[in-house]
Amino acid sequence: MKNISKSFPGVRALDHVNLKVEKGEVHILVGENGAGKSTLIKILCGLHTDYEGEIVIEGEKVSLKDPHDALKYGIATIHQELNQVPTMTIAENLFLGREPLGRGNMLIDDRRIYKEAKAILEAQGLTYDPHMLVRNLTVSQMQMIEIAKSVSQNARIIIMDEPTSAITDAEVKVLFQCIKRLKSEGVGIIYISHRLEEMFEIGDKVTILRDGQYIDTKDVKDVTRGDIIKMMVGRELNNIYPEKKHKVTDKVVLEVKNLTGHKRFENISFKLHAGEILGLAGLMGAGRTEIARALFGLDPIHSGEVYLEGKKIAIKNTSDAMKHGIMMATEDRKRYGLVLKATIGENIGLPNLKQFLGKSGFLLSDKKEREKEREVFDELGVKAPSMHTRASALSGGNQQKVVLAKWILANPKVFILDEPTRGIDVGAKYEIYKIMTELASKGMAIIMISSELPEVIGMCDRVIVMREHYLSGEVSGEEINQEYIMEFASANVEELRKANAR
Amino acid sequence: GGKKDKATDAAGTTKAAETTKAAETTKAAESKTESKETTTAADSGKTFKIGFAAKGLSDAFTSMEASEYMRQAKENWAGKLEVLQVDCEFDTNKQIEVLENFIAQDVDAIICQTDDPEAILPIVEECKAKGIHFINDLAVDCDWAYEVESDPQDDGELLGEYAVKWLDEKKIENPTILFMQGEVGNQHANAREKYCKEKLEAAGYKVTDTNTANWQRDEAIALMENWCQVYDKIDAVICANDEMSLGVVQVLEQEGRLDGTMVISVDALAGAVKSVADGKLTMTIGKDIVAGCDMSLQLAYDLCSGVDRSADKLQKVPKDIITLDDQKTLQKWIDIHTAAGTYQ
Amino acid sequence: MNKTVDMRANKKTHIIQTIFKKYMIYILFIAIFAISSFASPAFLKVSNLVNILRQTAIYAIIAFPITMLIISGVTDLSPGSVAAFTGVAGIVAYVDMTTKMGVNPVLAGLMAVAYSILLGIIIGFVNGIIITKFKVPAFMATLAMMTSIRGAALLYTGGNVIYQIGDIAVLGKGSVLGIPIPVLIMLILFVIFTILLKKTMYGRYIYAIGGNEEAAVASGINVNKIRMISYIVQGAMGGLAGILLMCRLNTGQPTAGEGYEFDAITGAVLGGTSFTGGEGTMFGTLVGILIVGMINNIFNLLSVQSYYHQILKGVLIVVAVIIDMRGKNSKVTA
Amino acid sequence: MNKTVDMRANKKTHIIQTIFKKYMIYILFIAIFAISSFASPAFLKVSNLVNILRQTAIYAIIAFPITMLIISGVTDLSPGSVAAFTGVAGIVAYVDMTTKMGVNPVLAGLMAVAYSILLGIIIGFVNGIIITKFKVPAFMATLAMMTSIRGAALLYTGGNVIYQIGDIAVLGKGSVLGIPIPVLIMLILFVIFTILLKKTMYGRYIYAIGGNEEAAVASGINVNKIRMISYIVQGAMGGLAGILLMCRLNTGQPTAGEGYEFDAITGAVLGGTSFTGGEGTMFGTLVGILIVGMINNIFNLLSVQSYYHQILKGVLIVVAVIIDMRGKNSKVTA
Ligand SMILES: Nc1ncnc2c1ncn2[C@@H]1O[C@H](COP(=O)(O)OP(=O)(O)OP(=O)(O)O)[C@@H](O)[C@H]1O
Ligand SMILES: Nc1ncnc2c1ncn2[C@@H]1O[C@H](COP(=O)(O)OP(=O)(O)OP(=O)(O)O)[C@@H](O)[C@H]1O
Ligand SMILES: [Mg+2]
Ligand SMILES: [Mg+2]
Repeated sequence: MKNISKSFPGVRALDHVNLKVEKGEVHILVGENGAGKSTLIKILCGLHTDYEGEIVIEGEKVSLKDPHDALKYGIATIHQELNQVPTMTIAENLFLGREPLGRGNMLIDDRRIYKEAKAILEAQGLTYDPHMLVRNLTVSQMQMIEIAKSVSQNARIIIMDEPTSAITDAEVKVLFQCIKRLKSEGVGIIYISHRLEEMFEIGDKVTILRDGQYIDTKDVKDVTRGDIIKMMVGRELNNIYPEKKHKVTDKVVLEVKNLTGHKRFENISFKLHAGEILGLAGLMGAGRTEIARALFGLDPIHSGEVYLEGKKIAIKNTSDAMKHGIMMATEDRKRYGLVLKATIGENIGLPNLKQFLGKSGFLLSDKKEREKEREVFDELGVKAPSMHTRASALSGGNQQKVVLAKWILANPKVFILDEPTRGIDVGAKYEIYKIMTELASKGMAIIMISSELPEVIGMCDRVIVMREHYLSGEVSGEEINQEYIMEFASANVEELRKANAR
Repeated sequence: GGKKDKATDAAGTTKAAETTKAAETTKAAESKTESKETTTAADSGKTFKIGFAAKGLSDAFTSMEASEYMRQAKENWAGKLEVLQVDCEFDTNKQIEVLENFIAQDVDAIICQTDDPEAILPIVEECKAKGIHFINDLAVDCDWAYEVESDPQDDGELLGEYAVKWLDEKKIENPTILFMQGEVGNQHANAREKYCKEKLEAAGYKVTDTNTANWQRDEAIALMENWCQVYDKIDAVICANDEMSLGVVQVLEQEGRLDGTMVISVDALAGAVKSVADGKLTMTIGKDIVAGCDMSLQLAYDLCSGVDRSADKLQKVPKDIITLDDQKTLQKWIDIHTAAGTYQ
Repeated sequence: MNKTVDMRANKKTHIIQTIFKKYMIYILFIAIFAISSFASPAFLKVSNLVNILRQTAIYAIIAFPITMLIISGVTDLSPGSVAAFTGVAGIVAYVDMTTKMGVNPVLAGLMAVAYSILLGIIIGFVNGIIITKFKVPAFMATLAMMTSIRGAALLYTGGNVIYQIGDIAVLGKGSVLGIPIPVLIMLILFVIFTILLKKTMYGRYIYAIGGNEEAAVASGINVNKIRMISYIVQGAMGGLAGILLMCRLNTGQPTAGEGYEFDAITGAVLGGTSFTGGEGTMFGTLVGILIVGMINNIFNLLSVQSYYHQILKGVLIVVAVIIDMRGKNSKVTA
Repeated sequence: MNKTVDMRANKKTHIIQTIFKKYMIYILFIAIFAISSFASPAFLKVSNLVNILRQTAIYAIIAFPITMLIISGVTDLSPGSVAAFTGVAGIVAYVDMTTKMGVNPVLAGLMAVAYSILLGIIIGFVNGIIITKFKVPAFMATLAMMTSIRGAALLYTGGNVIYQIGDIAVLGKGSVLGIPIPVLIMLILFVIFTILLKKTMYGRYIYAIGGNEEAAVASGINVNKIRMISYIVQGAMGGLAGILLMCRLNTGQPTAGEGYEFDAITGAVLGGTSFTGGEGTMFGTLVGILIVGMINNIFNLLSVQSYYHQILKGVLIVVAVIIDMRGKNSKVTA
């Protein structure tokens, strides 16, 4: 790809960017949120057609009209946003757009689809039934299907836009093995990730983008983590985690007793103090999100009690939870976090409208609204032309900041953050961590759910660990380290079940 | 073209056309056409603007009447009357809107195929205040309005009377009488049903089953098909309009049950007249729209030119009973439709 | 250098385009107004303009709440039938009160209006329950309600028309300070709905729900409650429109109001309310409704044959929506 | 221990529930069938059952393609009007060919059918263009088309009904091996549409687009092309339904077919086609259409007064959809 430029209304997303991928090479693409990585690969896979510059594949200059075209040239893509049809089966999804036809070239050969789908899944070490509806899969399972699909397309180039942001370590290993095999088969791979350590594990070359500008392409061997960050962010970043300014108090803000939800978690009890950052760790699918959703009123609670500042409370829906000061930034920001059509200001205001009511107590005051929204907008340093920019035009990191901003303005007593840094670049991560410690130092009680152990270790005062619907252990202070957490996270399920059945 | 010839024909025999016999009404109407010539002579030659609120142009009968108005206006009244035709789409509220718009346009007179006489009453009052002449086809409770009336009560009664006569003649034990309603809630549908049934009941007949096909032929076909399943013997089917009765005839014919069954209805559409001529439909009631339109337009012209017509506050449009037995009337209607180009 | 200039020019045309798109519907309104003025001398007369307002008032009263429903991502096909049922019931109540019970006409009138609105609220409540609790798609639920309530209206009067409705008809025919009462009511409602939509929490939630229902839930909004309120408001306005319609008709007609919902929806969409939800304004709806009203009016004034009228109306709607939609959204919507 | 058992039992009831939900509509069908058989002795007569099929055939012909549209996430409100226009045009063509040009009736009949279908295709094409190229919401585009094409049908005949349509009427009235021709055509189309939807790429893409349009695009599916085809197919079926309708009516009626789209949509939705897109089957639609047909039939046989008929029809639709929807989906849909 040579001299690629692309503008969105009001934004120059790419400005003369070059990218050259060779056979059998894993080319890493890095850059801050909004640097233009996804835009670049959307051009390469035929989703954006109005761009400047040229694309050359094996010496042939091509113009890609649509994704179908791109597939014809052997370009397969794993998109950042999951692209599955939930109402169709796994096999139907795997062959979508390239269904094999039976005799007469008229009718789809479904027998072949299911047979081959099984083989494709097995090749990736997946044991799902290809007849299963994708709707019933978890996010990480869907991601694995997406990977299996692109791998099975016999592509010359495979683009992977943050493929590991939603899968577990075990699955990452499977993926990396697969990448190595593809590499040996001469397939070129473009790999986008904010997890810089992955770059050193599988990358050959790395291209850095910053604010739509092409910075450089280097051999992975020749660079250090620090170099990359400097090129990405434009300045040095010495610390990964901010200093802990906050102090855990004795005041118990939230206490959960024997909480059981429908199917996903059982018999959960823990306490949360003012000024504390409590980590909730565990492998994917352990049921962490479900606990958080139940506390926030998104899912029903089956049994058990919740005490807030010593008083027993009932949470039937999200507005109940909000009234009590329990709030949550969900893990899927596009789906639950933002109204993409609405402006940044409107999104920030959404849970806080009561604060903007004027003297009448009925009508909203524009002035109040603008002032209060502006405050958090500035405080978090959202990078956007104005507060009137639509949320859909923001990059992932900035969207995440908007989500945080709206909850910060709502001033929760208990703030639950589910995967707050998923898909966030290193620079923005640091800022989010800083915001978290600041909030804690003001006495807020925070629960942080994260699948990235380093950040759990780096940020939390105390960590509780889940294993298959049960709480399997708790670590605090010096004990917070990888070994302990992993031990609890992979505890014996049978024993846990017995212990809880008592 | 054909109509014109007939008009001259009729002119020759005008003097004889004095009786109120239905068969003669066309000629009666044309006799007025002649008297029109005299009034025109006395007039300044001014063109009057007439608003014509057509009840609905998507129904065979009402649109037939509307096009008769426009045809006569063009052929007989060119230079004297300018008729603005607007469709009220069978919606009373639309009709009110249309009439309001006529008033805003300062028309000289309004001719209205009335949807609901009481609903337009305030408009008539307004016309009175503004001096806009108002001619309509149902009885409006206001002394300002002139009626060239075609009362649905008459239709209902004629249907009932004919049915009673037919049933009396046939002397059937416990006859199965089916009544197919028009769109329930509609003035004409309700009146036709009510007064027909009154006549039947007065004569001791009971309607076996009543249901609606909403004026529509497709619904009539389905309903009749279903009735055929329920009733092994069907003696009479009375329909609120021709569209439905034609559907009924079609089903009965297909089932081989048309012979000896009375099917009657209202409108005298071309298809219905043909069906009568073919011996299928037993009877249809024809409102003499040629005469009716002429009466209305003449009245409108006279009122606009200041002629005193206060004696004619209420004129009835003659109605014909069209059956195979009365060849003369039948031929008259075949002629009417042939002239209009709708008879095939 | 060259490039910067390019980009600036780009941005400028972009802004012009955006403004053009945003105000297109108003430009269209003015264009139709201007053309109509030339086409018919009667058009610009005050009495004719008042006519247009009077003729659109009832549609607007239905269209205001429907705008909110569409913004929040749902719809309602029942308002026309609801107006018929509630209107007839209100009229019957009025006639009974004044003739049989001897209630003072003014009081009886107020009570009749309240009764119609109350019935509308109950129907809206049932719609809301079916849609929020039983999760029946709004299109189907309200389509079924449209059928059922029409049947109920006919049943209520035994298929007959109610005559001699008495003095309550003044609500449809009377004027205050030269403004017809329905127009006055419509204008008041316009102000109320504008405030409701723009200045209250309820209105904000409407937008949020239409923009992203799940995100709205996750922001602590009780979506079902807001939807219930919306359907209840729609029902209430259906009731108000119903009694006004009957007063205008000077009779209680159980068959009245057919298809009014489509004209109301058309007005809302012409006015820029997005079928994908999350976008729309009351002012846009008012303008949209007036456009439909103007088109009907000028076609009447010019005595355009209704067949052409129908054909042109469809074409105009599509053209107006195309002009309004261009570039707004790139996804095909239902 | 206790808990594992619990969960298993839970799973079992869950499966039963799922099956129950999945086949609910068929259970409902059987229930209505059984009740009707008891309620009226005429119901079970072969001739009556043939009647039901004959009366539903035309609705089904419209409902099959509409099912595909709804699965793919859009809709069409114009088929009723399209049937009127194309049917009338086809009849006029037939009459002209046989009476004026002396074409052999069989040939003329085939040509008339082809002509109706062709006109339908053109209208479908226009719908498709408006929706895919100009991004007008399908509801609005087809609502406008419904209005315009109805006007065109009326204009075509000058508002008159075409009588004496000749032998082509056999298409509506005739039978082959005791099966009415419209029913035969419907059954053939049922097979074709089932194969189209389940066994061809086109059908697969219909599901994909309705399930997740963006995913479909990313998989290289030309969404606009598929949508265009769907609307063209809908138009073609509108044309076929139109000429069959006129043959059944034995006349060319420009006002015929009003509201047929709503019955077709109702049938599809009753049969489990999801308004959120991505789900539905032809068999379900057939069953849904037959349910509506049976209800109409039994109400006639029992001579239920039309008001009650309307009220009950609405209620039944809602109940059927509720039964069918329970637990299927938890989001409120438009
Ligand atoms: N549809 C769009 N409309 C307007 N602007 C857009 C659109 N998509 C992307 N942008 C803008 O283009 C720029 C590049 O976005 P892109 O999604 O390519 O970033 P990215 O590098 O993939 O970021 P992330 O790491 O968060 O995924 C951003 O400034 C973004 O705001
Ligand atoms: N839609 C669904 N249908 C059926 N089972 C589901 C669904 N979603 C999740 N599950 C199951 O529920 C459990 C918890 O799911 P989930 O992956 O969301 O857990 P989690 O602990 O929140 O993980 P993470 O936060 O890392 O995503 C898993 O066993 C998963 O298989
Ligand atoms: Mg990206
Ligand atoms: Mg989770």
